[in-house]
Amino acid sequence: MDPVLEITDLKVGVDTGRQVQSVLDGVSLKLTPGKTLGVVGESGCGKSMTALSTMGLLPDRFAVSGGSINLMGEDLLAAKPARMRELRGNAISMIFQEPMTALNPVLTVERQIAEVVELHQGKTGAEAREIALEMLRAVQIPSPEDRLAAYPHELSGGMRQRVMIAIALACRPKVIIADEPTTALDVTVQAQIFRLLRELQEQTETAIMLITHDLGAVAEMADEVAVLYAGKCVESGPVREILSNPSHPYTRGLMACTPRLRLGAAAASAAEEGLGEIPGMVPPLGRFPKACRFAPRCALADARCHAEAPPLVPAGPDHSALCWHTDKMEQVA
Amino acid sequence: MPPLVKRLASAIGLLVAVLVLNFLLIQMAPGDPVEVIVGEMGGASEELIARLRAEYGLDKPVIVQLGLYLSKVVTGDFGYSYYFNQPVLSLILQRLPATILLVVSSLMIAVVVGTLMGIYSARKPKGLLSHFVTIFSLVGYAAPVFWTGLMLLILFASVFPIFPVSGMQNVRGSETWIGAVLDVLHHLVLPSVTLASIYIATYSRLSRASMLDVLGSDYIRTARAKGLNERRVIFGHALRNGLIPVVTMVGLQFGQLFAGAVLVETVFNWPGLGRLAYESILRRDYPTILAILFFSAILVMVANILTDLAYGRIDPRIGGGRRKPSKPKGAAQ
Amino acid sequence: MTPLLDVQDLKVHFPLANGSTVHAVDGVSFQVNEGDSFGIVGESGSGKSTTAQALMRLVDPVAGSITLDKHDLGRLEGEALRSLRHMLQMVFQDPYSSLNPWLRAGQAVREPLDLMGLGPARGRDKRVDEMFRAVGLHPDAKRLFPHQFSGGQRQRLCIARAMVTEPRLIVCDEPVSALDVAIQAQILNLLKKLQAEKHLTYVFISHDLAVVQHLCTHVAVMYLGEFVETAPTQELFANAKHPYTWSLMAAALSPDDTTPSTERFTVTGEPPSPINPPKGCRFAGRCPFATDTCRAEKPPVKTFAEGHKVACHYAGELTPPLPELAAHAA
Amino acid sequence: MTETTSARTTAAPEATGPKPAHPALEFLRAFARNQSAIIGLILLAIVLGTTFLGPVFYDVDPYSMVDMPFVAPGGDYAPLGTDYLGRDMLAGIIEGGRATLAVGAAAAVISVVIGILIGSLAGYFGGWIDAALMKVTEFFQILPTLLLAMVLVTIFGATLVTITIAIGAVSWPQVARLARAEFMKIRKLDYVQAARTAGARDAYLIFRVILPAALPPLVVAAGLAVGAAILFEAGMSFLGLGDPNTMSWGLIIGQNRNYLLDAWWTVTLPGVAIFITVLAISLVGDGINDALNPKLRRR
Repeated sequence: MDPVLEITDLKVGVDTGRQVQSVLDGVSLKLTPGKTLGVVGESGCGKSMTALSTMGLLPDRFAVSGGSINLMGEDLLAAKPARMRELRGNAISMIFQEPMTALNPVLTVERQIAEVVELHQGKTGAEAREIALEMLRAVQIPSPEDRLAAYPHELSGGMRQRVMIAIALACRPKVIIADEPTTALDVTVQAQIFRLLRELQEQTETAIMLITHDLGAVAEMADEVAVLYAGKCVESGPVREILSNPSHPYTRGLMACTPRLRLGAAAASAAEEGLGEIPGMVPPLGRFPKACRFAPRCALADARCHAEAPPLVPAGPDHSALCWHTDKMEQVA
Repeated sequence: MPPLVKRLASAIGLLVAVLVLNFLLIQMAPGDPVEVIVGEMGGASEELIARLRAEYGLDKPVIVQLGLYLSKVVTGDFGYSYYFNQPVLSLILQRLPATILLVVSSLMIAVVVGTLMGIYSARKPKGLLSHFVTIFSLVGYAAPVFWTGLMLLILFASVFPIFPVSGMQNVRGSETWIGAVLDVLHHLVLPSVTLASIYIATYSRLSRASMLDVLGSDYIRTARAKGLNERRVIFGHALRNGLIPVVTMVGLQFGQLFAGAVLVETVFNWPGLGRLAYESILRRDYPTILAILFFSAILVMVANILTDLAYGRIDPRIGGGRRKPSKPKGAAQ
Repeated sequence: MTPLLDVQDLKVHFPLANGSTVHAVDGVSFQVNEGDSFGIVGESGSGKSTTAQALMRLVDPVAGSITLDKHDLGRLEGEALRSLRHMLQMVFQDPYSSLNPWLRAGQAVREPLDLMGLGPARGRDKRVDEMFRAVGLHPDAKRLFPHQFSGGQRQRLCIARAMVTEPRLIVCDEPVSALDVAIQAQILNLLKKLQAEKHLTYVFISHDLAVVQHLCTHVAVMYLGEFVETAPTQELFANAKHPYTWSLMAAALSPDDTTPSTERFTVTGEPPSPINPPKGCRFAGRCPFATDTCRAEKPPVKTFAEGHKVACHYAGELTPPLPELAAHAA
Repeated sequence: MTETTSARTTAAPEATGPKPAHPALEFLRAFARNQSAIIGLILLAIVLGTTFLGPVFYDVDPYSMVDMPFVAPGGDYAPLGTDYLGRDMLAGIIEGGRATLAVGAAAAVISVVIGILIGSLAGYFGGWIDAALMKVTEFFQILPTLLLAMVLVTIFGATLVTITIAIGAVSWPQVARLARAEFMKIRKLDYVQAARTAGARDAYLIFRVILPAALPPLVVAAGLAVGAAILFEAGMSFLGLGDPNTMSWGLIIGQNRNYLLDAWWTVTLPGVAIFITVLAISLVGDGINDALNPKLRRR
């Protein structure tokens, strides 16, 4: 299956007035139809910038400085603004994190869904209204007829996120980028949204880029994983492979930091189980270490790690990591 | 709709409070009507003064006088103006239309021109017009309104005599009804532009800041992610949200407009309540002054209620939103 | 032994402009012993934060009692309440709004001592240095301003401020929810270390079951203003008996989870608004096991082994829909 | 977990500690970089200089005749020409500035003090106090300010003091609304709740915690209030309701109003003085405002 979206060696910089600091430093990702790629990492490591560059919505003073973003054979970085507008919401659409503020408070749900089909598929009033209703049913919103005329402030967080998904899916896009879609939702609602996304993906063969900081969400939704740290992709591969045998100290550290539920018989041993830590914090923009960017926080770091940037080393089937010591993983907690 | 009834009740309450304030101000004013009459008659006997005082109820306790005053006001009797020797109410009703015409026309100019300038400069913050708007809004705001009026008067009286600089109609008057209207409008140009000049500045700054704020919000990013071009984003999504603070400002600032009207009417001797207030102040004609205060409070009250209704139309979160009464299950948390 | 904190039938209601009232906390009772950490877990709208605010008397309860070490905090007012403030302190959720931007870090940590006049003035700076070291910050950082610290470091400052008056109880309202997972782990470990070293007692509010299991000795699951299940931590996670607790457990995502969500136990809908809570069991609307009795009558609180309380008509009679729990129950 | 980018952080303080960056210093640095604010400051300095140091350099009695009336600027006796009584315009403008600025500043102080007092109490305590105080604010806001001030002045006499109090008494609602909004917003912030749980009394919270945080926007409002009060005083004096025997810019314009067609400078020049003063004040006010919330500044 050749990929529907291929990002190769993407570089993004921000002009802080004094000089241009690199935000993304050569990130490469692949999205295949009907599959979900989990892009995971802490805040400030460039996850959202990858998404916004793909959509061509980088905030002012941020700019792409290299690499290519190929959507079904077309390089989006070279596309003219008018062409990009044709693709946005049509071939590639996006879901955002804050359902409370992502919908226009003064327009009805119907208007906000119908708008995108009117724009891209030339549908008129009645047809667009029909599609909006159909989409509300597809995202399993209770009593969809009532919701068409509703305003966002009358809906709960979960329902608003479903409307966002309805908007994103209305034109049958090839790719959906979901930027932390459930972070602001309660855990029971989060499970419902992930289940909905999985079901919709099976029906529509849409490729999903799921951006999250939560490894649990990756285990739940993703088929492939890319771990970002300080603007670089430090590890990527199939989800089972990465979660069972993480081959980069940062990924291992994240796994150790995430508290897990121990149910039933396992509950007894939960008390003694300590929580792993990654000392220090993500380096601020402009102060990325020169060689391996994780070296200052890494237990395995030696002279070479601080001097020379690590190569991309294979660590399993279709699984690679950016580290000099992928073989010494057991020594990390 | 209970909120409207509540709004009216509080409005009436405020107006009664204005009447009580008026009554107190009359009590505090040096001298009372009887003295004014006696003064006009060049002295009167003790016995006559006592009778006059009784006739005006000045010998009764204050509360009774207040009751008397309120009852008279309710029947439309605001007292008698000695200088203009006619009942105050008819005097007010003669001059009211001129002031309403002036205030409403300048408000419209200020809001429309100001908002358009604000929106346009918000779209291109770095553009030439944006700087022009900032400079113009500072200038408009800093110049005293009567001085702007005088400067326009000099300009259009001697240099370009294309607009009348005084009064509301030509001395000759005109035969046809249309001619009369055009004549008034011709006279209206300078006064309303002068009064509008300060508020164009206020509304352009306000709408510029509000649009910049709205353009930075999440739902605008969603609109762009849908593939809408900049024009649709501005007029389809941003404008309506950006206008909300402008409508609120109209309600709050209507009172100030009257203050400006007093000055502008005096400069262009526009026969409105403002000019009447100036003349009656010079002649210490208290009943007229206080009646003007009362009527302008009524106009401001009407303006506030109208802006509240407009506010409800624009922002569904306030105006009860939906047309259909059905409340959705599991409403917003 | 008598508990350090004893809360009986606590109720907090907020009147709304349109005349209806929000039943944020509707009759909650629990005890916390010295040295324990009592976790309260629930979704938004459950009233867990309001409970914390009521304990700290930042909101006034309409009913019930809050007894801390024989003082009835619920009733006290003015100076009497203020003089007890040193006994309980609070750590807030958002590190970016819980430090006064105009106070240097040292001044912020020292402020409670000055406000309550605790200890001689000279000794206070020494105490502040001790607090800085206890939370892993260098005392030299005392002169810096809040905007010069990261989220994790600010949360350490808040913990230092909460401990400076040697309180008997520290209420933590979702202290790690606004932090990244790596920083969250540092703060959780810090809280655990401090509890052991300084015999602290916590009331810990969170929406994350795994965090509560890791840090707390006892857990209460809260739904729409009421406790639906309370138990010592190990007992709760080994033998959970309330359907809502099951739904939280099933919905929790963990990295080494293999069962895809489509087969897992999930509940539909979202918590109804606390403005007019339904009569009978408040979870009935979403509970797959609900019957007419559930919708009609308020469920009784049944007590099981080790003080494990469950507010459900069918508590103990239902087989848990989670494989690990079902296996353990058999 | 919301994505909290902490780009501003320094390296861990454990390392060689960085210097403390006092928020006030950050503010001054931001203010200094804003040219329009600096221009405003310079203009303000010029205005204050001419009005208060003027008589030292240009010692002419503004009340006595120096030449024929209506002599155009550039004459040998009066560089800026003479008014309808043949008095020196330049001396008049210098003298008038003092009264205008004094009344403007004093009236602004009154309106800001009343406004902050009412706004802070309403915003902090809420409940019925808030409802009552807001009713009073709303009452004042529906009355046209100039009309009410005119009535007060006619009743209590047109002296500098009564005018100042009248202007102050009618223009506080705007500041009250702003103070109330700020207090309501800040009162809910965690660090105020934290101070309360750390044993702070209401007075400490109001004056030592909330007021300093609310100060920045209030300082901007105070600046604008001075500008508004100057325009207000000018309007009153123009209408002849000011203090008849103290010269102020508005009074000069009012007195010469009827001769504006043949002596334009008698009306234009004092107006320019008012314009420059108010412009300078609002430029400085904008500068303070932009320096306070950086997101606006970067736009």
